[in-house]
Amino acid sequence: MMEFSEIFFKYKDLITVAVYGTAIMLIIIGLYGVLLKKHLVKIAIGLTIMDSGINLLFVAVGYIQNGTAPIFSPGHEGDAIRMVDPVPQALVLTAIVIGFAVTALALSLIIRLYKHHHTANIDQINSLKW
Amino acid sequence: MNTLTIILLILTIGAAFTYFINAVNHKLTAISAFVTITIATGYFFGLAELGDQFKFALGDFSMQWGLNAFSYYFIYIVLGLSWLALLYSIAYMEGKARLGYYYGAFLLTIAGMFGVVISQDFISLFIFWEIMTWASFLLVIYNYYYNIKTEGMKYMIFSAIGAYAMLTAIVFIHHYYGTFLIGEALSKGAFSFNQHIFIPIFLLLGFGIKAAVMPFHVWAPGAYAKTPMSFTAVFSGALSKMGIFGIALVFSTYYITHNAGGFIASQILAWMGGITAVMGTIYALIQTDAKRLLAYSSVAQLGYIVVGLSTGTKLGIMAALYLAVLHAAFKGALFMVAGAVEKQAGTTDMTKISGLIKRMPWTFLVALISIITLAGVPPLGGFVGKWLIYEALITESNNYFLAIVIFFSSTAAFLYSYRFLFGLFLGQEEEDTKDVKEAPVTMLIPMLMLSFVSIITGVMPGLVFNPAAKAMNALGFADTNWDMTSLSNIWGNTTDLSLIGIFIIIVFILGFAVLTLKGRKKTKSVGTKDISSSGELWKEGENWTFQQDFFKPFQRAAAPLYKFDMDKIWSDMGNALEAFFGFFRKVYTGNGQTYAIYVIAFLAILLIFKDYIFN
Amino acid sequence: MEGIGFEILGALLTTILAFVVGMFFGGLNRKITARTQNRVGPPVYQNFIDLMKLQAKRTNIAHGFMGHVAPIWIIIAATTVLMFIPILHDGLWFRNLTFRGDLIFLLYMMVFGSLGMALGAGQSGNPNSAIGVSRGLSQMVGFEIPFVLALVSLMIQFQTTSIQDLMAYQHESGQWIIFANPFAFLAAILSYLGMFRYSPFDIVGAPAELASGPISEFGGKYLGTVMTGGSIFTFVKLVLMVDIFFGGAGNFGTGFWGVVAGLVELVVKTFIVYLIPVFIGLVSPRFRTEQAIRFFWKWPTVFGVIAVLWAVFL
Amino acid sequence: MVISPVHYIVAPLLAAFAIALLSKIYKNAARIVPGIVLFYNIVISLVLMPQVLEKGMISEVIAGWEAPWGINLVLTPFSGFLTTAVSVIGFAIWLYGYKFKVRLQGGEVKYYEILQMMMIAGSLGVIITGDLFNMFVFIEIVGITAYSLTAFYRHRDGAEASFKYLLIGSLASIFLLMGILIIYTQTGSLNMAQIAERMPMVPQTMKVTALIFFLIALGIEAEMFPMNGWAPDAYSQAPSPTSAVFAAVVSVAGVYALIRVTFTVFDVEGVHQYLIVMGFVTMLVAEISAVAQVNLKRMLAYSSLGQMGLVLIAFGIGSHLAVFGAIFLMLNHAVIKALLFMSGSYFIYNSDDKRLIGLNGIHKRLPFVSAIFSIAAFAIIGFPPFSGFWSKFYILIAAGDENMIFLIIGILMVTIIELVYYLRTVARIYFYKDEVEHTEHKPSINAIVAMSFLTLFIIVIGIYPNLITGYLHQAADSLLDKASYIQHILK
Repeated sequence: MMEFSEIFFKYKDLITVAVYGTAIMLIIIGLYGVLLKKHLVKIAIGLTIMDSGINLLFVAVGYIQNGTAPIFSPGHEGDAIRMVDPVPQALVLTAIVIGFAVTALALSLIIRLYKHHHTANIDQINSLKW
Repeated sequence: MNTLTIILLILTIGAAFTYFINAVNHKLTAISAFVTITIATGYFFGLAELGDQFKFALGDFSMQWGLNAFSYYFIYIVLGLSWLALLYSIAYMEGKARLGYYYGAFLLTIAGMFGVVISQDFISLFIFWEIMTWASFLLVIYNYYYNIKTEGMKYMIFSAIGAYAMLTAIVFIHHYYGTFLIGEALSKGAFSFNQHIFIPIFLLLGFGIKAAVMPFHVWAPGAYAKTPMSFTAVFSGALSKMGIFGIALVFSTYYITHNAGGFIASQILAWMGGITAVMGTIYALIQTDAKRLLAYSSVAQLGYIVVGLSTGTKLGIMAALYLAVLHAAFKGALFMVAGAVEKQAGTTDMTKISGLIKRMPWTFLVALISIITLAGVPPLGGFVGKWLIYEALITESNNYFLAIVIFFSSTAAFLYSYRFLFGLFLGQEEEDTKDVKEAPVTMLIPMLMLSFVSIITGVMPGLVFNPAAKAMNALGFADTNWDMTSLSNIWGNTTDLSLIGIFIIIVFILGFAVLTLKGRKKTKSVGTKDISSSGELWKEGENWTFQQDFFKPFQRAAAPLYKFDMDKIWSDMGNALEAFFGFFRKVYTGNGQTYAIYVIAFLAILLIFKDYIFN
Repeated sequence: MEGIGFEILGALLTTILAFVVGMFFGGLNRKITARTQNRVGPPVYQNFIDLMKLQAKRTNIAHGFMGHVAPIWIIIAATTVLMFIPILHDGLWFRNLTFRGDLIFLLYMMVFGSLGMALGAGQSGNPNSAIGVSRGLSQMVGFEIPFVLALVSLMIQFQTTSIQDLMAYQHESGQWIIFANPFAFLAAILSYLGMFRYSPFDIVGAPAELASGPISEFGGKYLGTVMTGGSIFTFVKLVLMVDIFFGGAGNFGTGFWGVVAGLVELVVKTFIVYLIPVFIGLVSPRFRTEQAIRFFWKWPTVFGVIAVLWAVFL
Repeated sequence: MVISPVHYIVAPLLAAFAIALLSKIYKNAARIVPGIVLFYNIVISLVLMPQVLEKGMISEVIAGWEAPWGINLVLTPFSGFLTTAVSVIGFAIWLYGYKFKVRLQGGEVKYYEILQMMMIAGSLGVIITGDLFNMFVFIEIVGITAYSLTAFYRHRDGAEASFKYLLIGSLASIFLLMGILIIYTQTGSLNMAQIAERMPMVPQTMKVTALIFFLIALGIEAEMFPMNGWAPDAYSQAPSPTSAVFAAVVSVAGVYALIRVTFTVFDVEGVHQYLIVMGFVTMLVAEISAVAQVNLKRMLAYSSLGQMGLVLIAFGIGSHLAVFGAIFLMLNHAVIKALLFMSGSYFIYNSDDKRLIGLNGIHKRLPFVSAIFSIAAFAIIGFPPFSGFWSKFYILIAAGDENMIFLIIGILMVTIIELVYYLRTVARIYFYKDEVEHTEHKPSINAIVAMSFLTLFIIVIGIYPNLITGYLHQAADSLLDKASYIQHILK
């Protein structure tokens, strides 16, 4: 029965790769959804996926091997060197909030568009052009 | 406070005041405009003297206005003609709509022209140039209020092209010579064709468009013909001379240092002027509307002036300056005649009216004198200009064939000259023009004054030569003494005008006396219906005046010349451009996803080629 | 022999001479025409008789001011040009105002008359007159071009714009300019055909179709004056031709008999030149206007251009 | 109480919430509060600008954390100039729209005002912040409010335009985050000054990649081709005062962000050529598309894209005179385009449809507004004696000093295209016959005051530019003087 940290040390490179890879994959999937899907909701979903990909990337960058939470607690002053960088996490929180707001707005717009045009296919919603 | 600034203030404030007074009372509008120009003119000729200067700084640039002999010469044209034209407008514009608009724009145009002439740095030159342009644009669209699309657009776009060519040149003068002052740039040789040739080229483009030189003349006929005649007198008489002013300025370097590049450029411009003259003439003589006829003829006359300037010889420049004044005189008078006919008879379409000579004798007299001057027939002033041009081309700068081209154009000018007189004043007197009255006296006075200029210059051209010679000094020519009454070329052949004039007058008086006194009672004056009609009997309502296709034979003979229609070429070009734009803007497909794809594609391109782009 | 009185006397004599000679040439023209058509024809002084008849007419018709002025206008033009053309090459007799005007002035002065004629004809309101004027002006644009080319070539060749200098050159060198620059002569003489308005270039008068065109409304003293002016003008044109190309007249000194001999020489030369348009007129039908213009713009112009090049390069 | 730059942002944000509460008590609060707040912003400028111009710049640290650790707001002459302009024009727009929103369909005034205030607050924040991520946040605030305002009118195609805007905008935010991430990994800081200080150590490829992400993201905000497909739709669908705010405030903020990042944060040379080329392409395509427009507001939108392109060109040239001209042009464009949208919306309001045909002969009904519109049109083309001429003239001189003749010719040719369509519009207003009868809506007095104020500005500056050239010179200097920016913030 090994401790979590030991497992982690065993596979840390693998995990790092996995995390970064996942983030990149998420962004690419999101892009695919935004660029090639015709349904408005799918496009919105693509956007959110891209968002979460970016956020994941942020966290992954901020993380340092075998780090602890960036909290100064009595008795663990020595951990200061092992603290993960708090800034990206703060940023990510903000970004998540913004992303949420944008998504909500997008969905409401989609509803109105659907009422207005009776379709959710972006190719048919181009009454404003040239 | 400086004289020039005061005059500019008078004109601009007067324009604003006139515009707003119109709301109060239509009668006052004309009065206030006329008073304004009178004050300005009087103030100028009373108080301004050569060498006045006014310097100030605007933005980061130092500006400078001033008065030298050269600009003084052109101010004669601008203020003098404008004064007469405004006096004429009082009666001509009576009862028309939008008087404030008209007079305000008129005064603003005058202010612009005045500013162009007095400005000694390029920035104020450009600013006044633009003010002049769009103020005159307002007047071009005044009459044909609801179809600006055609003429107004053409005028504005060509003017803009010219102005921006000028601006480019100005910017590069600042780049290469580090100054905006015209005098300084001149002394540094900014206009020399051997270094940075595109500077003078662009300047010439800018000024040449205003002077309606081929192939940029297409705006002119329409603009001249559609403007109220009272302004067209100034438009073709004074405003187009601003282009001449500029061309002379640009060439002034070449005049002093006859360098090779300048020679080529001047030759090209001279030939363009010659072609302009021919084109204007042959299109003038097929017109049936007197106004359009005069408009084309103006284009042709400006062609002569450009030719004279481009020769760059003593007689040539003198010819150009002389014709500048004379063209202002006779063409102003002719446009005023057309305006008078339009006001009294309702139209200037020569196929509709004829035989006005008995109704409007004074107008006819003015028309006759001005036409003789235009045709360049002795003993009136026009001949002097023609003589100068030919002597310049033949004896001084060996442009023999250009001389022939000019001669062709001025011989063909007889055709439309006669067409104008015949179409409006001669021929059958019709019923519908029976009750046409002579033009009001306030319209006759300016016309007669202008035709007096044509007469007096015929016998004493020195009146114009002397200020023109001063102007040439300002351009850098050594002072050349000009005889008051006789012309002489460099081969020493002279022509004594006073003698000719006196002789002709004597013979005329004698012959007229003889012919009239001898059997006055034996002469029976009859109407124009009473003619030998080879057996045909004249019936009520028939018009026997020969008006349609007056010069058809000439047209057939000169058919190849008429094939070349610059106007169509330009309009085709414009339409093609517009079609291209309409096609190109489809890049904005209304599809949001496409825009997203643009973004990503652009990102990808940048990322791939980043080493090439950002290094 | 100096003084203003002398000048005026010379002027009057010149005018009378021109008038008489012109009228006689007109009569000779009619005579020759008749003879070639196997008619007896009128006497050579017929024109004088016509003139007297016209002047003696009891009533004259005028259609207005311009119609009234036009005849004088023509006389002015004719006499003015005459005054500026040297009759004899030496400066004293009949020199009138010749030292005061040059060729370009003459060119423009020569169209002065036709302008007045056109105005007079125009006011009459007769369609024929208007058509005639339109044709005449168009034809003028035709023949002026080669004529000017010829004159310009001479100006270039002899570096002068004055007729007197040209005559002096011929007198001194003894070589007529017709030999010095033959192409100029060709261009000039061909354009003269148009200037004389005999067929094939009689499209202005065009008796059969236009009722003699511009002058169709002139009668009585007006027509007489027009005829007078016309005959003076004929002489003027001929003298100009002779002066420029045939060495002028008056090569027998300045004595009285020398002058008389000079005048005789002048008349002979002018008559010879006059015969050219006359004979060409006899044998040719009438052109249409555009044909005429085209004609002048073809060969005569080519000759003129050659003449100019000749003058420039030789 | 001591006035500090932070009030620029705080005041409108507070106002946004205050409106929500106060309008429960007093109906008209929603109308009055924004005016007060914007006026307060003007006061702030009046108090702060002298200090800024005297000291060079003033920076404000938030919550006591000194830079580079804390977020700091920087007020340089450049940004101060822009904040002042934004406040003044915002106030004018508020004054103009005071009565306008009475007849807002499908939305209460208070929502409109809240969004408007937040949008202005965000723009001001973008301009004065000294921290990259903070800039991102403000840009997002502007974005979200702008999306909602674009879709404000239910009965138009607002939703469609808004969705396009949102789509592109969120792509922009993602790339912006990407860029920030790269920069952060390389320099370990988010403070612009510190990043600029450490930038030389960053490896070239990373630097350029980050720069590219920034260029794309901020280029979308600055309406650069080909990322500006959303702009015409948004401009033409938003309520007219909002269109004015877009043109006068939002686009200015976007350009400011782009310029601040490229000039101060990064030190890549090639970006200048990039700006010139893309700016010219933007200008060309925009004006070409504007020629054939049948919809007034859409035409104006394309026109402002063109102006933005010219601004970018001028910044790309990068000499002192060019930057001077660019800032001058930003100011002119803000004023003139706001004016055009203001008067244009009255045309639309009077002519039953947004299309240009509705403008035929409208001057008979709206003489004053027509005159204003014509003056503004002439000014934006660059006719003397209006202020538009000077900015263009300075830019051209700067280009000439860099010996870019083809750029100058290109700019002037595009100007001729611009001239054509503006002239056509003015011609419609004055010289065409209108067939149909319309209901008359005379402009209200407050709108007249606002418009004539801005018109007066145009004319006065046009006749006597010396009034502002001094400030502009300082602004240009402060933008180009990177070193003093860094050392002033990092002490």
